[in-house]
Amino acid sequence: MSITTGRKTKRISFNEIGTFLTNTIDDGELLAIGGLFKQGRPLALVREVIRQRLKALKIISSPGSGFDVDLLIAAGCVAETFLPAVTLETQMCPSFRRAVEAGTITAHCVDALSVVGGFLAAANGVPFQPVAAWKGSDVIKHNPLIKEITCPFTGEKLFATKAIRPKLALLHAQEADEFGNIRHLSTMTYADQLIARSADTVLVSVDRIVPSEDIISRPRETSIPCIYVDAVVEIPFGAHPTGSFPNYSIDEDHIDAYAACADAARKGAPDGDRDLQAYIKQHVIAPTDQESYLASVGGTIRMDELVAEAQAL
Amino acid sequence: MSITTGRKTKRISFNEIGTFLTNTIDDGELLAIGGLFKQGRPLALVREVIRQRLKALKIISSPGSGFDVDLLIAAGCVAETFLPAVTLETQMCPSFRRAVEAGTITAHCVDALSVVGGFLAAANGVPFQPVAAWKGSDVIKHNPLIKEITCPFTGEKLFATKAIRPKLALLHAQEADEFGNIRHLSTMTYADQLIARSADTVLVSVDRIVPSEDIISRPRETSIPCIYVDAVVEIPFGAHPTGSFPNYSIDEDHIDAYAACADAARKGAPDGDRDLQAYIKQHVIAPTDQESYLASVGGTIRMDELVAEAQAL
Amino acid sequence: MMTSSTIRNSQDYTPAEMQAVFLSRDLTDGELGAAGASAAIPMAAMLLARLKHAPNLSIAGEMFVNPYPKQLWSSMLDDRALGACEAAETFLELFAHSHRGLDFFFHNGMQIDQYGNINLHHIGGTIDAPIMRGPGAANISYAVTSRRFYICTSVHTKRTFVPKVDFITSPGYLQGPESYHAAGLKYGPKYCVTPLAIMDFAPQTLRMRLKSVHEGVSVDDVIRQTGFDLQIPEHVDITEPPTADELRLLRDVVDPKGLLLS
Amino acid sequence: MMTSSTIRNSQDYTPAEMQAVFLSRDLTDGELGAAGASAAIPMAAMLLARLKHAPNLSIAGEMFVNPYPKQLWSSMLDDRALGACEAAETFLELFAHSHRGLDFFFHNGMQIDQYGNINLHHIGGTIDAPIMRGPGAANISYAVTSRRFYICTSVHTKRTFVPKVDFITSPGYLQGPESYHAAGLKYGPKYCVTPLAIMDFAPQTLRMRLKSVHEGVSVDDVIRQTGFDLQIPEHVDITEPPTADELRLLRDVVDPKGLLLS
Repeated sequence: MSITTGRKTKRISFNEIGTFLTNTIDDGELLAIGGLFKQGRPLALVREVIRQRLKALKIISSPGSGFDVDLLIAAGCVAETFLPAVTLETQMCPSFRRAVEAGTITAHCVDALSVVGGFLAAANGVPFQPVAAWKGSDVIKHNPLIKEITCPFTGEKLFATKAIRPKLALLHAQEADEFGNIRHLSTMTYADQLIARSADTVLVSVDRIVPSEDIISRPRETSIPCIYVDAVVEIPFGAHPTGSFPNYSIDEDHIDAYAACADAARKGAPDGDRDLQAYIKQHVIAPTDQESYLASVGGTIRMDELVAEAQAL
Repeated sequence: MSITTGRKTKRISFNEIGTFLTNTIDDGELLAIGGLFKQGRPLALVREVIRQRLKALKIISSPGSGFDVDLLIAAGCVAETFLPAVTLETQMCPSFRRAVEAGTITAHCVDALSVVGGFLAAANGVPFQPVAAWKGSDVIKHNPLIKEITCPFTGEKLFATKAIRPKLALLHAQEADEFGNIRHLSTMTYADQLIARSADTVLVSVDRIVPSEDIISRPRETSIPCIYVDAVVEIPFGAHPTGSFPNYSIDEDHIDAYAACADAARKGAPDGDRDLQAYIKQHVIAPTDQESYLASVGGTIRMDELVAEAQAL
Repeated sequence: MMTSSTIRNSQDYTPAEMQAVFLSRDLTDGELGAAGASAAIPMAAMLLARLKHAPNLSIAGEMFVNPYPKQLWSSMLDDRALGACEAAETFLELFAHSHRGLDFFFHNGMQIDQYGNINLHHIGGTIDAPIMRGPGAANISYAVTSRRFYICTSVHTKRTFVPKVDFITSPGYLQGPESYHAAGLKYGPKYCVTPLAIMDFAPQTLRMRLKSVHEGVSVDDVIRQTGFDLQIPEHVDITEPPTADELRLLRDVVDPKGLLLS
Repeated sequence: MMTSSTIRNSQDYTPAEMQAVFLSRDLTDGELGAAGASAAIPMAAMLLARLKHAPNLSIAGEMFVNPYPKQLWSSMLDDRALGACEAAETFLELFAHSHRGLDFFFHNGMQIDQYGNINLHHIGGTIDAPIMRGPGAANISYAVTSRRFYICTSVHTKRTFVPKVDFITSPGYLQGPESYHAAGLKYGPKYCVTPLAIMDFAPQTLRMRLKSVHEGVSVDDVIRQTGFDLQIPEHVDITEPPTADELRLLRDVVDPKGLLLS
């Protein structure tokens, strides 16, 4: 029984991303970003957020974030973060550090369970999630998302973490059909499903659109069903410079070059700010399609290397 | 990197099931049963529960249950049920109905969200799960698993449902490796993962043991990781007469024949009780291995039909 | 109970087909809905709506997303009945759907009362000492959180349609407007669809009201088979029979084995 | 900071290898543990233990179960570093693991104090107006719920080993027995493992105490690099160096690219 006749596509083109963003999130609202650390981050979508000059955003993510958040801060899009860890793993995030130290953004003190518990509560449609695993840390003294609560069965004191409902979630996955059924081929799906189920609107970039028949042939592999997805866009290497396994690996060289540039700016090096803004101009503002972006970061030769690295794992 | 050398197997033989059961659950304790309605129910394990003469059990399950619960009640193993729906779908469960009406078992008044929420809380390691979706039903007036609670953020009144930690969970899946990594091939995995994560001890029957390399080659398809599983046993047609898709379909004829027999007993038909006990003797007590059980229910000819029905879907 | 002899054109379509067709017309493109177990007529209605006028209707909330069954089965909540689908979910997602609600759901009951309350727990006695114990219900939440639900039953008799259910498994309009609002309920049953007729609920009283009778059924037939004082408006329509196109899609595509014919 | 010239037999093994080998010996067969991000040494320790004496050691709690990496990476929390594994989990399961606890976990910090408290948030100023803002920590719960944890750092200096951390990201023994018990804590750090030495915690005071120094390191070296009054027992062992078999497994199987050598 084939009943896709007449069904509306959720696929949008790269050129439509900007309008989709400005239609679904305003300055000052809560934006969620999928992926984890240096993989599965929707960088092509994040760059469009910068090009649309969205301002004063509140940013939340799966508990581990880094490059994209730092770039958004460097570009002046962020007012507040609700991010447990902000790191490039082998080094700190320069623009995050600089902005928090200068007091130009507010980095709320949260941890993994407050963020994941908040997504979980929102996804489940309840106002809070109980958490019993916090003791002794200063994080819980400053965490704005939590309150004490008493278990009505045991009488024990524990915490409630508040439901988190982002205005918009940006995610990246490897495959989807045009109706918005998402499939992660990466071993890790991070918090992407939870974020999709908790956000008001969900936009997903994928490496490849596949036929709906392919999705239906393996339904248990659909990681996010279409009912949680509002739009899907095919962007080859859309996660670059983060990785999209098993398709392409992490471009550590690009991330390191960015970090060196942003760290020089943080340290007040001569031309530091100019060089950082030149990075943003060259790799974010100027390339208004993915082809010109890829050309700006090493083109086919570099992408082939990242594909080969992923295949060798 | 292969590091399975020296690793202990979790595989047990059919003959070891009885000892495993008596070592892990006592009379009067809480037993959880996986699957849903007429599929994926661990019937071979349930029959061993009866053969071991376990008594006064409290039974919980995914929210939809039927044949196995009715059989356990007919065999006199059950004192209390925490089961939202007990039905054969096209007809009621005769022994359940009879026992509740006679007052010989207590059928607690619970629903899907109290059971799933209770498993979820236990799986998450918190003492309760908030539920906000109950209003107007008499079920919540009689549900022993719930209490009122106030949201510390919104002030709204809602419910807390208590963590449920079964002493033992019996599950059925299609494949596993000998280290207890479980793979459901059925589209539906029911509440099996939640039950596995909430129970003290977990025993899983599978249609087929596969090599560990096969599990490792597709890790996203492992439905229950080995860390939640204590023992695994290969039992061909171990879910019969319920289905184990896509391997074999539901034996509706067998279930109907049982139901007719149990319903005659319920109605007090002449020889009704004798016939029901004869069913139990013939299909549960007498067959002490799976081969003789299968011979008692139609043998290879009938199993081939059920395999063919599943393949035709 | 409905018998085939009361249908004028019994050769044309069955009461079950009429029920499925009526329900399908009331489902809107883009909505999200589900049916529970033992729900061949609701599943037929959803599948027919997708084929006919609602290609973007999503079926989800019972652990699978957008099934493509090859035929109808009397149970519609197992792999057999599912055929294929676009995504698998678990009870974890069902927990979430139950809170966030669907656009529509379907219910059935051992007893249905004049306010659309549904009983699947017991008849006579008490819940702890029942004369007759029913199966209970897996999920009582969709009646509360879904924007609307349909009562769909294949039995229309005085035993089923009672003035007041012995136990409210899933709430309809409780004991009318006051109790309904006091309980904090926001939604409720839209139509009650039986082999004889379609009922709705009077906006002021929230009591069940005859809307239309199926071809060959008289208003008196319905009154006779209903155990409470059914509201009868001045004008009662005949339920619009299935069109040739609806019957063709239903029989050729949705229900090729004729489950609703038998 | 440790330099290679302080190692007598630097040609034999590196401090990082010593740390991995020491940690591996303390992991018991059948235990369940995990390391976070940026955890090459802990991952090497777990993999070596599985090869050497703990084939039933399970690695889970960070969204994958039992990884089989082909080599070590400086990050150990992505597909690249994972290689293959037996099952994938998500943050949903991490939420559960964080409550139910592991047998062991590993922590690192910008500051580590004499009670084993760890700071990854800020140095100087306040959390709202820090002089230096650190990365924060993804998961602070394993320090509380895991039966024990190890502090494993590649930096042993007075800047890192401070009397009192400016901010407690993950609690060790807080300000000693009274505050530790008052906070309801039950577990804590077992060893602090650095390129210079192994420290444990004195049972009475819960203060950090030197246990052994690595080959070529003197007690005075350790004291000089530690910014608080490290407890020094009468007898300080030399850390048992890696055996030939341990080094062979580490280099041939666990770390064939020599990440711990550089």
